Amino acid sequence: MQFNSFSDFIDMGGYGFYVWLSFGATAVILTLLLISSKAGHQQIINQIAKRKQREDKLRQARALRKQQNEQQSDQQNKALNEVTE
Amino acid sequence: MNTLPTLTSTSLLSAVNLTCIREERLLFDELSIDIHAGDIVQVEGPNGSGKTSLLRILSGLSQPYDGQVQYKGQAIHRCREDFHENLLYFGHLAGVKGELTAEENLDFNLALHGNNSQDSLVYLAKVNLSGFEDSLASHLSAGQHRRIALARLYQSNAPIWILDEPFTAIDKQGVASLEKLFALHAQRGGCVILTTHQDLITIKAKQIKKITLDYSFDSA
Amino acid sequence: MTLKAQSAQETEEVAAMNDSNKLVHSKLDNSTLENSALDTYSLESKTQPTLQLSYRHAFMLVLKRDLLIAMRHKDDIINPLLFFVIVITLFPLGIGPEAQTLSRIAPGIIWVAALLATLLSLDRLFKSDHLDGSLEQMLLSPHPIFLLVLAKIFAHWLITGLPLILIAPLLAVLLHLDENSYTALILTLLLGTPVLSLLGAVGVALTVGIKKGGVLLSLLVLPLYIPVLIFATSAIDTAALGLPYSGQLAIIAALFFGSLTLAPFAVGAALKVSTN
Amino acid sequence: MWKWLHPYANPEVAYHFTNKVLPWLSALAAIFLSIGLVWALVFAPADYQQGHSFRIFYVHVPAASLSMGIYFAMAIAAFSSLVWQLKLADASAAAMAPVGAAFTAIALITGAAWGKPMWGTWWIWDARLTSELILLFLYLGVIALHNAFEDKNLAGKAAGILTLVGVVNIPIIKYSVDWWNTLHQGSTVSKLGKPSMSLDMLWPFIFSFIGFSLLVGVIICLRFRNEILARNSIRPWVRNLVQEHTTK
Repeated sequence: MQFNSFSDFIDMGGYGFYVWLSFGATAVILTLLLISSKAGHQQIINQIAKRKQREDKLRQARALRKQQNEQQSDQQNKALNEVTE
Repeated sequence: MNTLPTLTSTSLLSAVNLTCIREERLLFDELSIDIHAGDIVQVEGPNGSGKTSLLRILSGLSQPYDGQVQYKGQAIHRCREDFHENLLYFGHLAGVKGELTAEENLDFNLALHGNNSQDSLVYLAKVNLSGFEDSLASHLSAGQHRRIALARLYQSNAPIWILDEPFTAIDKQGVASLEKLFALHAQRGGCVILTTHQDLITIKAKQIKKITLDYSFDSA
Repeated sequence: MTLKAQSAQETEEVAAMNDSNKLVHSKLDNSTLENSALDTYSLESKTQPTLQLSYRHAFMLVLKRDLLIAMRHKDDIINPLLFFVIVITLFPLGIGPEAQTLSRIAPGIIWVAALLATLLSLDRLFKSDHLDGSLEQMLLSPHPIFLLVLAKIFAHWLITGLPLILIAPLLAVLLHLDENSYTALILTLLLGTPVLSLLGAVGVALTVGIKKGGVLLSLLVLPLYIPVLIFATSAIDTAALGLPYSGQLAIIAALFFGSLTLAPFAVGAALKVSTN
Repeated sequence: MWKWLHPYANPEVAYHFTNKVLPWLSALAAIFLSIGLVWALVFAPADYQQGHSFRIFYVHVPAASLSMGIYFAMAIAAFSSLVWQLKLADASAAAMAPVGAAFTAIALITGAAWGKPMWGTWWIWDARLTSELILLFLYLGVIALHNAFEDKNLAGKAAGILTLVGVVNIPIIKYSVDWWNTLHQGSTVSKLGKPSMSLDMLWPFIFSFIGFSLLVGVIICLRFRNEILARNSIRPWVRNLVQEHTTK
């Protein structure tokens, strides 16, 4: 133990400001980096989920359109058949 | 070399299990194509389906996410110079410099690809640019730019032609003569891979191989 | 023997085809198509033995083209030069006209201005070629990419680096550069500006596909310029003291040869990525 | 070696492997860092010349050497990504750049904070600080280039080339800056000399150094995981994973 009291520890023999600035800045930068990296995981998962939803919607729309087209052509065929008959 | 009979049996250009991802979209997955001498291949698909991407990958301009393009059974990045000597690629951009005249542009393009550039005036005439030889390309229209670039086709000795929308901004007569050229090229033992929005008129449908790209969201 | 047989076959075929084409094409066609077929053969058989020669040919081809384009587009030569001159005249206005101060900082000013002027002109190295598609065509040519890249960089240096060197002594007069330093200034610029073009080319090649690549380019390239700046200014300073500065020159020369051998390959790889 | 490495070259395997390793790595990092830093702050003796300000050394030096080390690791990853087309190496290089930049920034800040009591000024064009500043520029360039491309794979390749160009240049820059510094050095500047470290200073240093290195490992693993997901977003296994996470 190099310090007699807590205030001694904070003071760091007159260098307190510089020492705590260094350690504080390091802690802040690393914590921010750690948090953002950790949060990035959920962010990316959300992004992919969103894209998946969008794609699902598009696929549905496309399937629907296909169906409608088929129905239309069916009807047209029927009409044609009726006419020729 | 174009008409080597052995070439017709093996494939000239082949794609092996190509996967292409653009802007985190899967354009095509595990696509395999074999293109032989004498083939005219038309790549079809709606806008954004990856036609251009496929052609760029086949020409070696883009790298696929996965898979390989082979020239005569060899990966193209292993035989780059040999492959490029036998390739003519024509993309969306004509590759014509505005600061140079039509003739200078064609001469440079021909010389760059190791072709003889002596008769460039004749080829310019063929794409209806006679009279414009000495005008700066910046004074010419977009269609004329494309025609300057296309003039290269008439002098190319490369068997593989990869053409992305060659008919854009080309008039009817030009399209017809280009189609003739493609047929001739295929007959001589070359192959043509192209995308186009309009159907080929003079070439019979039987002769054309079609590759249809349809972007599907299924990711397997 | 087989070659002969093939060529005979080919000409026959071509002739046959020409018959069918006659309706569309003019008379010229027959002869030219035949020509092209013959050319095909002569070219194929030539490729191997003339490979060495064609390297030089390709280099000269691209060099000539780029110089021709620059000659028709003189702003590209003049604007960076004007920039160089104006930046240098700003310094005395900002610092004060004392000859002593100016001569003390002259080497630094000239070199920093040269760095910035080069940076400004770098954009034209690949940008327009990329935009109109001629870059793709160059990458698809059968010639090695590093060779074409080297030709383009050399052209760029001739267009932008060389004029800087020619005008630098004049500006040195304005800044009261020490009389002993003039040769050092010219020599460092002569060896240093090619390094700037070579390293800069890597940066441009990386950013050419990006829409707002200009600012990014300076962020990428300027840190790489630091060694050149340090050794060049120190050589000029040393010369002002009347001391030998061959050591610094040797280092700049080493930087030059190092970047000359490595940069074209990096540029080639970067261009492939950018046109992807 | 390739046979052994091969299964880890599969993104899915690599993802799950990092997930498994992470808790252990984090625990180790926490243990080493807390021991090292408490020792450095409380128990390590003060330097007889610099007093308690010497405690900054326990952060500054690990940060400075790690900032260099991460760049070299990034260059190795970039090299293997460009030469052997290893997509995972590409992802790991992308994961490393911000971490390296953060440590460079820490080295600069702590260097300045140490310099103020020692030299009487926040910034001095000391050779080591200057090279550290240039290293920060190099990192920022790599990150900016990475962000400028929309396609992650292209971004990785471009940033990889820049990293390699940078790694060739770093020794040259460092040498030139050292040389420049000795040339222009005034007499008042006292370099932060290498103090003869006694054992009771060395041990806390070793602990905090290992602690910081492990922390770097943890952050890189976290980011590496994200990069893998982002690069494989269309793969079924990622889709299933996303399904699991969102339905929870």
